Amino acid sequence: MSQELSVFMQQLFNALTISGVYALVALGITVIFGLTGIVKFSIGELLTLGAFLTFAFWEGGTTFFLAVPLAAIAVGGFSLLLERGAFRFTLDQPINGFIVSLGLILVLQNLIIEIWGVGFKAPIRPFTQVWEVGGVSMPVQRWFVVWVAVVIIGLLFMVLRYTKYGRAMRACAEDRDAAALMGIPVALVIAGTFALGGALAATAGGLLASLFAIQPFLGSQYLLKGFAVALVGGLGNVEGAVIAAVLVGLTETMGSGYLATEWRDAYTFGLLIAILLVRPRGLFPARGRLQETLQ
Amino acid sequence: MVAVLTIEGLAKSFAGVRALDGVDVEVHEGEILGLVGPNGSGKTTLFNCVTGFVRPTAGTVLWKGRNITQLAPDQIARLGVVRTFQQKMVFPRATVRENVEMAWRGKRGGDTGQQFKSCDDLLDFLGLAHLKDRLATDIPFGSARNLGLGLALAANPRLLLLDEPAGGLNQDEGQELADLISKIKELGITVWVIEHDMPFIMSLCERIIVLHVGKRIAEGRPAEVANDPNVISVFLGEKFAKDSAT
Amino acid sequence: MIKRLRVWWIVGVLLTALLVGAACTSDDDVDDDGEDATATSAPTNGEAATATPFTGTILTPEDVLRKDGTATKEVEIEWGWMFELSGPPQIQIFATVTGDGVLFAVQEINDAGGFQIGDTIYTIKLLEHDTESDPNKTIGITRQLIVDDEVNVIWGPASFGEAEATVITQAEQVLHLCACQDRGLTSLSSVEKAAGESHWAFQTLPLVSRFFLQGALNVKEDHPEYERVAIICIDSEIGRSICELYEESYSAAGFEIVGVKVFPPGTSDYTPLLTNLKQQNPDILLNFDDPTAQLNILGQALDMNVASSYNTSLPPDIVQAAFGDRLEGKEVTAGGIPRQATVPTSEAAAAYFERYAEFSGGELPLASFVSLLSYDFVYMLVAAMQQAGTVEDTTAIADALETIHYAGAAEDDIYFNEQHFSVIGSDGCIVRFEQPIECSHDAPVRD
Amino acid sequence: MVAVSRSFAGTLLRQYPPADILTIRLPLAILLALPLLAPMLLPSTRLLSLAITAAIFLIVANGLHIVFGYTGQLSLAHTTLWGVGAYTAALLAIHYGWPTAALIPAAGISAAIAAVAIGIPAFRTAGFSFAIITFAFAEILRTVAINWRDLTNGGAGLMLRTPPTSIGPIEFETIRHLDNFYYLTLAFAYLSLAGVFLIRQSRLGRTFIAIRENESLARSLGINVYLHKLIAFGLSGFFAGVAGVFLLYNNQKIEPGPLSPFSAFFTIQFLLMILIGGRFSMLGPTIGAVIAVFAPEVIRPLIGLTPLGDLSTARIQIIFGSTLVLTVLFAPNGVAGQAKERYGALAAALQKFRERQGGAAPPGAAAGG
Repeated sequence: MSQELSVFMQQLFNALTISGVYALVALGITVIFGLTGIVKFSIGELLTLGAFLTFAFWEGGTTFFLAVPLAAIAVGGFSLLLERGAFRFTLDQPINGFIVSLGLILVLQNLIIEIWGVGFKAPIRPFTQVWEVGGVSMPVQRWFVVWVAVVIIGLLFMVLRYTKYGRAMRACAEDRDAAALMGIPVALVIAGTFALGGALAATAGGLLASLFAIQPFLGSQYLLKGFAVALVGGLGNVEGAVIAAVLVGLTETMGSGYLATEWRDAYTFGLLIAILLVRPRGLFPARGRLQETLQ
Repeated sequence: MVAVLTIEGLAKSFAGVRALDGVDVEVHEGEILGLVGPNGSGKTTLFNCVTGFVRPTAGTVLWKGRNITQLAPDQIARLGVVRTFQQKMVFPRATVRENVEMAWRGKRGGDTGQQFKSCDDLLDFLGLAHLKDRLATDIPFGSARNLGLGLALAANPRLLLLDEPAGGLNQDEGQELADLISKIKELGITVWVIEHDMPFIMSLCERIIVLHVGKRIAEGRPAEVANDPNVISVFLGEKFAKDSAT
Repeated sequence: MIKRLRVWWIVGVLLTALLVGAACTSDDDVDDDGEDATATSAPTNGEAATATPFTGTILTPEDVLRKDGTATKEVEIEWGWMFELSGPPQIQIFATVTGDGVLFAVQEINDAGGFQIGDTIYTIKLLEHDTESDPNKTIGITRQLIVDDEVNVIWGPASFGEAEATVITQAEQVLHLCACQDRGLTSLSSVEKAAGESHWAFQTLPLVSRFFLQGALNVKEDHPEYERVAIICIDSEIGRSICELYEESYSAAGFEIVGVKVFPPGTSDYTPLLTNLKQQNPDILLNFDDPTAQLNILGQALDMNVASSYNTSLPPDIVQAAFGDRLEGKEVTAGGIPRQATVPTSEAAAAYFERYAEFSGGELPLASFVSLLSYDFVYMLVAAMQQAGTVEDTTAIADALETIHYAGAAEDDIYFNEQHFSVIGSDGCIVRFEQPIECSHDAPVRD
Repeated sequence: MVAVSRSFAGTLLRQYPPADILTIRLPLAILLALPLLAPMLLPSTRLLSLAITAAIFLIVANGLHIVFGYTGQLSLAHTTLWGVGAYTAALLAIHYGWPTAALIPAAGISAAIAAVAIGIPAFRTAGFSFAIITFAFAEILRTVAINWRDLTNGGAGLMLRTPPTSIGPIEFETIRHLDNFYYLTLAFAYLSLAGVFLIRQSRLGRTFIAIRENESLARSLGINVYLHKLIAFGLSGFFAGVAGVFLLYNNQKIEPGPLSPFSAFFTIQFLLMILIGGRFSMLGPTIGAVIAVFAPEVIRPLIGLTPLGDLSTARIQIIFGSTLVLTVLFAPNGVAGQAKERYGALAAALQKFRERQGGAAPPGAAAGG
């Protein structure tokens, strides 16, 4: 391979890993939005919580491969509690749900600081090998993250498409009242979706804990990127979120790799503005009554 | 009779589904025109196209000879074509009087000849004067419906498009509304009304247009339309469909 | 002498500045410092020629605390103390420890019965304030300390609102000691420019540019085969300045700078930049950001095999724990000023850390070595007051403080240079695969 | 001042007709006049400094209120506009030596222009898309402030070399004689309050609220929604820009760091102020700004007395966040909304009592304006 090509492949690989993480966060945001119209900003903090729980389980002797699902389940359950305790009262006023999530950012972030302190935690590295192929360094850990993300996204598609829950969820997203008339337990579906969104974010967090050093303020950065991805893909659109995650990951990586790095955030947000101006509801707008009234 | 609003070959598709399919309508100055049709026949879409909320796929809308097809809703409204909505018809977190003030265009647009001297004048006309300091969310449904109508009137219309104004009203309230609409007509405002309630529209309108799956299937005086075999089959069909569904 | 890369670091306190974006400065300042360093630092070991070598006495803690029994009065004086006890963790950790150094020293002085000037024994009361890392609150606290409490000494803050506070203290001629940022990069210089002088401000943090050149020269000596240097810094005022200092210092030492990258704050994935830099085949990778970022940069650079030698300001034990066998065939220089708490390189420092651990309830707090950036200076200020014979005349005290030399825990001979920068040395350690951490101390490069 | 407070009372009277003049006008007038006595009442310079901060925040919050509270548009670029005002003032003061009296309108106008420039593309979208586009612009502006080093001096920011000491004939100083600076800031805080009040009373304000309440309906009634959103955004930018001058004077510097107007922290902080204060009330942002600045001062020592003892910032933040969540769930209209409801209930009870006494309705009861 020529050097240019191998560098390009390296950057492609770099973009892939980060896209996987963005996709998971964006999916968490998008499923909740698609169903309830609530933009749940506190999902960034659920990501941080997932990362720290993974770390805590791992420190307690659990293997990393078990720690991540455990953290995801725990955060999913926690997210369910939040929905029952707070968000369900805001379903008719999505902006209030958004504000509740802002308040929860403060609560969760500082709860994490109270429990784990303000310091950082070094990354957990179940795989330390690095594959070298044609001048491209590919840490196995990164491949692992990519594949886990791909598998989870695949599973999510299957669940949404082929299971009863998935169909119920899509029906609720399309028209909540009609779904209720058809006998779908709307409240249960919404609660379940909050759990799912939380679990997705926590998984992203757990995976991040294996790539990077984590600290209590980890969430905001990924929240913003995840949110940008969800918007570019079309809020509420699951397929769109995945495609947009790759797009944003590529923009960021190639922008940093080939252009002036300090303007990286300007590239991402410039892309976001450009896309939303041409297509105000994202590249792949979600259908459904809710989306039409909200956007 | 002068046609103030002329609709020619209006068509609109949503994701391949034809909601309107080449509709022609003339609205004459000073009349009360009815628009009826079963659910999903495209009535509200037609209103949306006329008032600029939805861009038609084909066709033109002429207001007093001027092509308004591509204009924005607010531009159309300022020309005197004002509509009401079936739902969310008022500004909820404002008092009744503030609602009217928000919509008030009396002091502008000289030649259109505002029929009401002031907001209070209009509230009296609507019979809402006693509620004027209440928040719009707090007033009874029937009053809110009247207020919705009042907002449109405050915007100084020449043509008023009413989208199912009698929906959800009981018979007495319906009668009051019909009286109010007649009074509006007497002010020199042309009215075009969508309605589901046949007795209501039969008694109110001079002329009726019937839509079915995006096409105009009948037009004429209420009595003529009521006896049109096409119309009967469409409405009976819908009735049967409804019965079997429940 | 231990073979190691001596790339000196202003650890935490400089790091804190990243988030603040530092204070007003112009590029000239940085250039000046760079040239300064080049001009005054001979490529010998540490000691550069000085215009006026110091020949007087170096005071000790005992000198400061000595009482002759003639005192007849006891007076408690009040000093202002404001640090970022809460707020962003990167600031809070270092600010708390810096503030701790002052608290600890004051407690020691009071426990020893205070200090004597003439016929009076003075004890010190610190008026403690949490600035909450909020510049607005820092301004309010500074105003209150000066106007309401009428203090003439203020310690802190470490970073947030430091420039704003300095403007006020200097206008009011209040002694202001802060372990702020590099003099060339901070408010102090901008205050000087604005108000003509900042006579009453003293910076307890030594000049970083001196270390850089010395470090670069040592690397060249230890590893003549290394030629190419890549640099990666955070996009903030401090970050950019550090990058420039690196460039100047390593160019001056005969290295070729093959790539410089600046990244936005909040980055975790550095692989795109590292990929780019790796194309240039660097031997050495220098970086600058907060500890979390350094851990990420180091880990990803090791994965990608960007260079043979890396530097970090992380404590060496953390580096060893975090990277272990990934260090095979590589070396990481880890360092900080003034003394590594994990491997103290002098008896005075070791004794200090023992006492300090006791003071903090048995265990050394995170980044405890940063407390040495304030601890010794409390004694020095007291010495200056004794020399000036006053606790009130701030100009006389400032004049005295300019001449004090002191043997403390951080260094055997600490003093403030003409620009009111503290002059102390630093520790550097080297972490290698399956070898014990080696640390040693370097005396400061003198003016 | 009197006229303003009287009109406030008038508005409240109109909304709650059975109100007694004495029970509403007097307390309101006292409340509004209270800040005038702050230099005498506040026990320390630190608290007076906080009062200055509160006054600056209040101007910013009132600006945000026009676009978020009145027009219902969730702008996440508002505090950035505050920063734009401060940068404009700093550049004009440092390079051209403009006096304060000229800086204030210049900063306001430049921030308003920036707002309109952002608004022209951003208002092509609505809802959360609008919010995130404004956020994206804010991030880009922050990146520019850090990286356009020739203009902005990069991350170090701009510093006033000689602190300002007068505006026209009024002299002020920010160190030893804070009173005058406080009154100057307070005057502009009152002006901003009068501004939001006058806007609310005008046709323009009613149009903004119509847009917030029901955008489609507003359009159907002939309101040019896009134009009015731009006007609201521009006005809010003007307020923020003016506040930028006071921020610059108080801090004597402006930089794009993490606790500067360019930070997401402040963006959220100001939204919270308005929400806690009451997003549907004219006094909401004022109440919110005062609470945001002074509540920690009250809460900390109070909690210090309880078994919880000395609270870490983390715990304070947890309490603050929980309060916000509970506010939204149980009092979505904020403090001002709650107060109005309570007062409305009280006034109604009073009215009933009077009617039973056989008295006629008190004056003002039928005073519709």
